[in-house]
Amino acid sequence: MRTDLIDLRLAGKDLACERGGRLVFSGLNFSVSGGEALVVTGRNGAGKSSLLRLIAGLLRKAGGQLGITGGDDEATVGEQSHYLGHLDAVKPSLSVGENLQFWATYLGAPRGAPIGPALEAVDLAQLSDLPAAYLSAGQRRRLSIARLVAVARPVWLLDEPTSALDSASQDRLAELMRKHRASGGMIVAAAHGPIGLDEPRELKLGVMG
Amino acid sequence: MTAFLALLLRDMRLAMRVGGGALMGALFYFIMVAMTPFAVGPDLNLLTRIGPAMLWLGALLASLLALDRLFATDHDDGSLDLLMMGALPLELAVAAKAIAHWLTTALPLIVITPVLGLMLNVELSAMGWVALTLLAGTPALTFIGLIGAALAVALRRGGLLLAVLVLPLTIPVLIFGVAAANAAIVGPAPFGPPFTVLCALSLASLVLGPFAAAAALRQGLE
Amino acid sequence: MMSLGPHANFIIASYALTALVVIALIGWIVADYAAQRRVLGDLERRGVTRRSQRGKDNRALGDTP
Amino acid sequence: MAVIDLANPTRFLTLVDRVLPWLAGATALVFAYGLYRVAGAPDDYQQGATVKIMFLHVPGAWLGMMGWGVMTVAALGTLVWRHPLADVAGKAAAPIGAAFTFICLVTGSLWGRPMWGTYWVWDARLTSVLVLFLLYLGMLALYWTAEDPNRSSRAAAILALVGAVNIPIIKFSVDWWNTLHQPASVVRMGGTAIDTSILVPLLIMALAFTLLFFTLHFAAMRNEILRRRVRSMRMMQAQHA
Repeated sequence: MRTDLIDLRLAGKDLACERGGRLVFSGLNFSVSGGEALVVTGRNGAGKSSLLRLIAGLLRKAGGQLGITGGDDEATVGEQSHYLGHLDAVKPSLSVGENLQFWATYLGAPRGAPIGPALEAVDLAQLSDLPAAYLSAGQRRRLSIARLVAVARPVWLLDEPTSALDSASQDRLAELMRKHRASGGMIVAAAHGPIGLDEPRELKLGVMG
Repeated sequence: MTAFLALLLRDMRLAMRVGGGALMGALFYFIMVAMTPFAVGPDLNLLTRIGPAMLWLGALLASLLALDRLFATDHDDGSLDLLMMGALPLELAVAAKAIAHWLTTALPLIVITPVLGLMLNVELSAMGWVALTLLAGTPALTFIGLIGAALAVALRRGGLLLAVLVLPLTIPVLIFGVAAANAAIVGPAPFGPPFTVLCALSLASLVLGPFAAAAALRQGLE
Repeated sequence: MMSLGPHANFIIASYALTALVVIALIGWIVADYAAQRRVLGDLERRGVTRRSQRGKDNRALGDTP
Repeated sequence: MAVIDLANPTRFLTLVDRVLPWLAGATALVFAYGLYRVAGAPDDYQQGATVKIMFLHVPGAWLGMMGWGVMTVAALGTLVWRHPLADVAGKAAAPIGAAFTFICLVTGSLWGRPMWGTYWVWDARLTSVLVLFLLYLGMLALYWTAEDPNRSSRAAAILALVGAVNIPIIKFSVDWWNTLHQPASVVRMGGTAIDTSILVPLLIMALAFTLLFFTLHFAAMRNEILRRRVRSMRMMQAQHA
């Protein structure tokens, strides 16, 4: 258990986001502490994905402050977060294992840490040698999720994480999220329906404008 | 540093697997140079005179056109997002990709240069010198082209835009590259000065390219 | 021993290079064959079958009630 | 009956397994005899002993062209009859044809050095072979770019047919271009009438090369069938994981 992460707090204050000259949202406040989950809801175009990308550092904020306290002071919020977007970042010509190994190394898994357990966690262990080109959409998604397990980062940013997953895989994801929170991690997820989180807090976008 | 190496090796592996672009640059270069005599005629004396220039032009176009997809594929499948979220500074990540690209695209091109030299009636010993100028000059092409590749992704446009943006920037490399090659083959000007400038251009773009490319990618965030 | 004249080097080089190309080609084909066989064996050991085989098995089962 | 049997890749594999050793043996025998006859062949009055290079160069050119011919027939098989083995045959022929074309180019260049004083002259015949080689490289690049045989087979078939239609046009253009810039008369490749003392070894070598081509082609087809089998098995593996 990484109880030291319990003191973590991810907070945004007065955040604004602009895309293509259009103000998506402004004056947005939120905060998540270690062990908590925040589900971002709202109609299409309300800025759910934009908020996640903004937290990940993949979108410049048009105003406000965003910060993480209690973690690694040297690292940016993005460097302490996992981002699971609509795209899986899987290279078809690399094998399943090679794909995961690369992201594990690149995103900062401890040197020499095996990827087997992470593949096991998403039930892809026996496909480790298979080129990723053969994977179905759901399997690619699972390979993408394995990344979150292989590298420990306190914040998980999940954009519609259950899309393309069958019910067994959804259950597995719910279990992984539960473990992550139990060890003090945080989850910010964008979703239209329930994604298997216990007692999430909700942030509704697109109501103040 | 492990992240840098991991990215470098991944990109090289991708280039060499099926569907990768390794050797495609060398192939383009070969075809491009082989077409020259059809345009200017098979007169061997003429070919000897323009040989280094044709080789350099071919190398220039081959290494730039091959750069087109350098960031685009990573952008399209979401990898670029994750590359930005690593602890490795984006400048270094970009440099790793460029080095991998140079190793898989430009290096094969330099290796086949002596063969092409034979076809343009340039002496084998002289070809060594031309290959040397390419070895010194192509890093500049790759790292300048890197900026164009990043801009192309930021602007969501590919193809010829890259060449249009970048070709004018490569003029100094072309000038000193061909000058050094010609000095080595026909003289009478000394080989040293243009070759030194060429090396300096490569070193400068080695530093400048990743910073400009990373800045372009950050600008393109959306 | 036959005499190859003043250009013996070029003649020998021609035959040597041709032999080299042919040997490389044979080597590639043999290595490729071994590699495919290895992967096939590996997959079969894991119990993976092809669709056509599966179809045959099903048919066999259907034919003998 | 036999043709229908061959359409089945599994039957084809057993056929290849049975035929390949014989074919390889025949190739080796004919090569040995051919090389023996080549050693005994007289020098050319103009080229001297370098005529011995012709015994490699000319069959290389023939087989290079035949390789494209095989690919053309295979392309028709793919597009018109949708024969399951046609694309396999076409794909297997490409690298082999390219290799023979390469042999033709290299030996031509080595022949040119003593004859012309330079490794490469933009001679009409040699240049045509070079263009053929470039076409082969394009074909290999196409196969290299798309792994999925369903996607690459028709594209490759169309490229093979376009190439086959274009080769005579290219040949004509290159000849015309060459006469336009006719350099001072030099020894032309294979230009003079051939004496039987040279023609017979040449034909034997051509036969040896042809046998070699088909041996390699059959083996490469077998590899390709196995590769596709691996592919479909991997697809099943992913599906049932």
